[in-house]
Amino acid sequence: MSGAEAGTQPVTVLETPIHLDYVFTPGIAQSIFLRGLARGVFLGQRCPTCGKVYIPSRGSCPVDGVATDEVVELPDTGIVTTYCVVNVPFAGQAVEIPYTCAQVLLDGANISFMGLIQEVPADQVRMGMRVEAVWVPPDELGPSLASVKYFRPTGEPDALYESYEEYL
Amino acid sequence: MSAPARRPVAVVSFAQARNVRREASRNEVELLMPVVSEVFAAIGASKDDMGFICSGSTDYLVGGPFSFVTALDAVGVWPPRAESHVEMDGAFALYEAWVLMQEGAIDAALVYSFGRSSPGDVTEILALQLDPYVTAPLWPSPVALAALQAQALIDAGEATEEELAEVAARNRSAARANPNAQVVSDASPEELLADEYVVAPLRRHALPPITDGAAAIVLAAGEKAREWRERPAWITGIDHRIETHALGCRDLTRSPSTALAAERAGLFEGPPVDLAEVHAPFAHQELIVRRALELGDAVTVNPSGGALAANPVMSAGLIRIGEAAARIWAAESERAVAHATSGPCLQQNLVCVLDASDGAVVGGGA
Amino acid sequence: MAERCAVVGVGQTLLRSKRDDVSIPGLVREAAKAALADAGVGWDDIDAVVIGKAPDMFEGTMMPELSLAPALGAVGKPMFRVHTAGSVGGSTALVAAHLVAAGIHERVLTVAYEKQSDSDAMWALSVPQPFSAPLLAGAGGYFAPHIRAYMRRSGAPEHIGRIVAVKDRLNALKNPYAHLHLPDIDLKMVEESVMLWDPLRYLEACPSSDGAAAMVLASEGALGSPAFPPAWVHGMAMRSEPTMFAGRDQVSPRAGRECVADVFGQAGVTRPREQIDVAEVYVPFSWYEPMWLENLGFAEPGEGWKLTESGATAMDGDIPWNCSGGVLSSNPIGASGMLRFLEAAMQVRGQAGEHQIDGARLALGHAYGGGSQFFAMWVVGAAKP
Amino acid sequence: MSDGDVLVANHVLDYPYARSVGPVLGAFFTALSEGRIVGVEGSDGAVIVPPTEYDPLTGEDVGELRDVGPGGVVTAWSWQVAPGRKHHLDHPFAWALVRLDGATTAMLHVVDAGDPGAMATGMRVTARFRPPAERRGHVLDLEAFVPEPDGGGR
Repeated sequence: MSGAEAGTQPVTVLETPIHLDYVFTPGIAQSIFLRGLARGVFLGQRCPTCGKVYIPSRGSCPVDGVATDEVVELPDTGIVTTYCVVNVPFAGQAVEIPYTCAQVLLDGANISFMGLIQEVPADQVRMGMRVEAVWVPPDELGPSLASVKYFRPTGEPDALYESYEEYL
Repeated sequence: MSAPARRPVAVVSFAQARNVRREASRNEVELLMPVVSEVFAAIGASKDDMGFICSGSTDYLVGGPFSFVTALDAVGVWPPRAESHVEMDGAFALYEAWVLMQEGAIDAALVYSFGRSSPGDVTEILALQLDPYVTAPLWPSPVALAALQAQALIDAGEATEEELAEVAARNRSAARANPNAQVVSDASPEELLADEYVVAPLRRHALPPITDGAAAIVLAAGEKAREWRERPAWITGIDHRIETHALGCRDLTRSPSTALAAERAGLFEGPPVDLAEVHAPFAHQELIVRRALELGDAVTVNPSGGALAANPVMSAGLIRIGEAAARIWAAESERAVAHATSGPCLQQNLVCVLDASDGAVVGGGA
Repeated sequence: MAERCAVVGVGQTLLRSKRDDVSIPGLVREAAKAALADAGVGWDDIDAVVIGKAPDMFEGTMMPELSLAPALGAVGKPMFRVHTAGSVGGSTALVAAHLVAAGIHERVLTVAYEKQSDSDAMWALSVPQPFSAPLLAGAGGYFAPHIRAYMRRSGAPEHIGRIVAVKDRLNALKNPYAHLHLPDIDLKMVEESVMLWDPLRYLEACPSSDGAAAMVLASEGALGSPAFPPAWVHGMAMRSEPTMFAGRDQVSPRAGRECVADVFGQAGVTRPREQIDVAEVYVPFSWYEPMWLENLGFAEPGEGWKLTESGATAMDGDIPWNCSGGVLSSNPIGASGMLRFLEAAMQVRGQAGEHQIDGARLALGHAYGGGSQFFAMWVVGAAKP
Repeated sequence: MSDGDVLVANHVLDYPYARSVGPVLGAFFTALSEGRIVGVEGSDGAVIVPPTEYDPLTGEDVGELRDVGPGGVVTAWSWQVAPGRKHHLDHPFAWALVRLDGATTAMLHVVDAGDPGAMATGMRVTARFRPPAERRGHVLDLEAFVPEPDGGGR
């Protein structure tokens, strides 16, 4: 029978690093959206069946299962549908806490995406608040949502709850 | 043994993406969407007819979690559907759908699978299937392990390198007739033997290609099947079995799990099959599976070219079932067997018996 | 055509933040062997094994059913692997139950697990991919806005979440397997815990746990001699809807409403609050209790929080929810759904010990996953259906 | 949009998994760190190497640990013509199933044989451990098997 020799520490943990390399493509539809961001514009795509505008589109209308072929340029403005205030630090965080993350529904879009809200204290962000995108300087634009520095209030009156309730 | 009678369920539609070495532009949703669209269009069905949806895929091919979640957008599951996913080849997703259909409440189901092997190094990725403590840290590729198996077969006097070349030559020549095949060749076995070894005794030709692909099947029960397909491919039996994971505890020259699954699927009862689509990514594995399925010389094996002509990981097994069913629809086969495998050296195997007649449906179970 | 199916054995591991005393095979065997012992059967008596877990990247093991097959006595048997995001523990149990209900097998072992401490769950859930949006909010930041939307929609006061956080942790004190045991928990402690994603505080969120759950499911002819009476499956259903689409109701998803309508329909439940004796519902953040109370039809829209506030969902209420302590007290992601199904079965078998609801006859087990788009549920009962 | 407009980027999946190993694998790795190999008795008395907490065929619990090796017999092998970037040897080597002396089952590892002509099924090999200072309780503490002198290689 074997036993640990004097002085040997019993092994309880095994380290097995895994490193895998990939060549990643976001696909055709998302490339359209990302290339738009690199030009400082929001490009959505319309479903030919239901007419809804998706931004970003992953290539299909999730409801109808058909390609969203028609590209639609959307404005920089929209509303906060809902939000949370981030108070927790975590790896990869780009902004000093506390800050506000909101679901932003661009005017003309039928789906919201998450955006940072700045130039307003966290406790003054509201559901229905009108916001506009602030882009990074032109030389920093790239194919990523990081091209949108943040959204800020436009000062317009809030949207009525009924106008965005279906997007919650 | 006699298994209880089963509800007749048939493969009525099948579509696959053209198998390619590298699908560089489209993401998984974009790859899958036309396949799903085609599998419905071929029979005039729609997603609204489907009582259940089941898919098979693995996150490690794309290198991110939850790849099946976004892939579902290729179908459009609205209104909500009964839907599930297996981290297995699509052939196993088909099995789950078949099981649910046995209970009688579901008359039609969509099954699909997808996977791009090109974004990463699939030989490194598949090493992560091995036990993570003592085997995966050695990073043996599936080729290295298959080569051990091939050498064991050669040592046992049950195969020669020439026979492996013959298998490869026949599959890739047959693939000429398959518009979706990736690797076709008219090279003779003698010419193939000039290939270099990748991991000896396996030469280049005995290996599967690296393939990006996707596939979809529609299953239908009873009258629904006859409505959609004049000559449905009835699943008269389907079963799958697994072996131990430790290679050193297995006889690598045999596939007892294939043989047992075949028995439970009723393959050895009734008339012999005339056609087989076997999922043998490496040439010598076709010899092992043929023996386990007791396929005689009269059986046409892999008219599609099999996994040696195109091996989209996670779809190659489901495609075998689709290819076999298509032969029955076309009256090129009366009774066929399809086989899917998973894991190193044929660790896990599924056998599906398809018949032009919905007679005695047997198989499955203990 | 469907055969009757019953739970005849249950097993779970100690649920802890790090189960550094066991390997992954050791972890799944701890649960599986307990389930076999409870059912009074051995490995040879099992016809097939169905296993589930969340993303393979948690443990860096691809398709681990292959390497775990021998550890679960599956050699020579069918071995099946399910992955449906957070609902996986529930949908895994459902696949196993369907194998019995369809008459394919007599006795099936089903297992779900997660060994999150082998890596970092937050990393594995959101592996950064090229071109993806910057990580703005972190994991809870996905759910917190939906909670805010619920509060707006229902007019619920902000202390409701704290009530759930305290109730489930008090229940966990009666469950020796539960991960979090916080004997001093009270509303003040929750209120004073760190605000993570406003409106969500630290003690209103689930922990990250290691653990496994297992059940033996049997047909009517193969019940054997289990230690406790069988829990009969009266209904089972799963539903999915797209993750993101225009006009999606993320507070009360239609897939959840239709799933519960299906499962209650099968079980003959028309008045859930009266007919269901106890429910184990996937509540990873406190506010999901009132949200799911409405989604599952235990309360009218906008009224769920009133049920929570009234104490109806406490162990001494008329519809106790999560007597085990629930996901708020233990969250091995891949196993969390199966634990809900398993705890529901334990209640109707009368084996829940200190957190037993006396005389429980009919129970709901519920799991959901991803962004509230995947649902799996079952209803189990002490009486044969 | 033409396919040429589709974005592409490198993506790395990287994590240093730290796995708790439990009692049986723990004993195996501890032994390797001491330059020894242990197996475990299976449910029918067979000695299983590498040891598992369960019988690899029946799933039953296992018995006592047993010392095995360091010599053994190659039961199957293949030849890695060109090492991959993940492999720990930088020159061609054999993959082999090695049934260690005293063991019933064979374990997968590599044989540092130099040349495929030195390999044969049935040949005897012996374990080559890393120097004690380089061992870390890992399967690669056993760096490779090497042919025994006159061990039956071709």
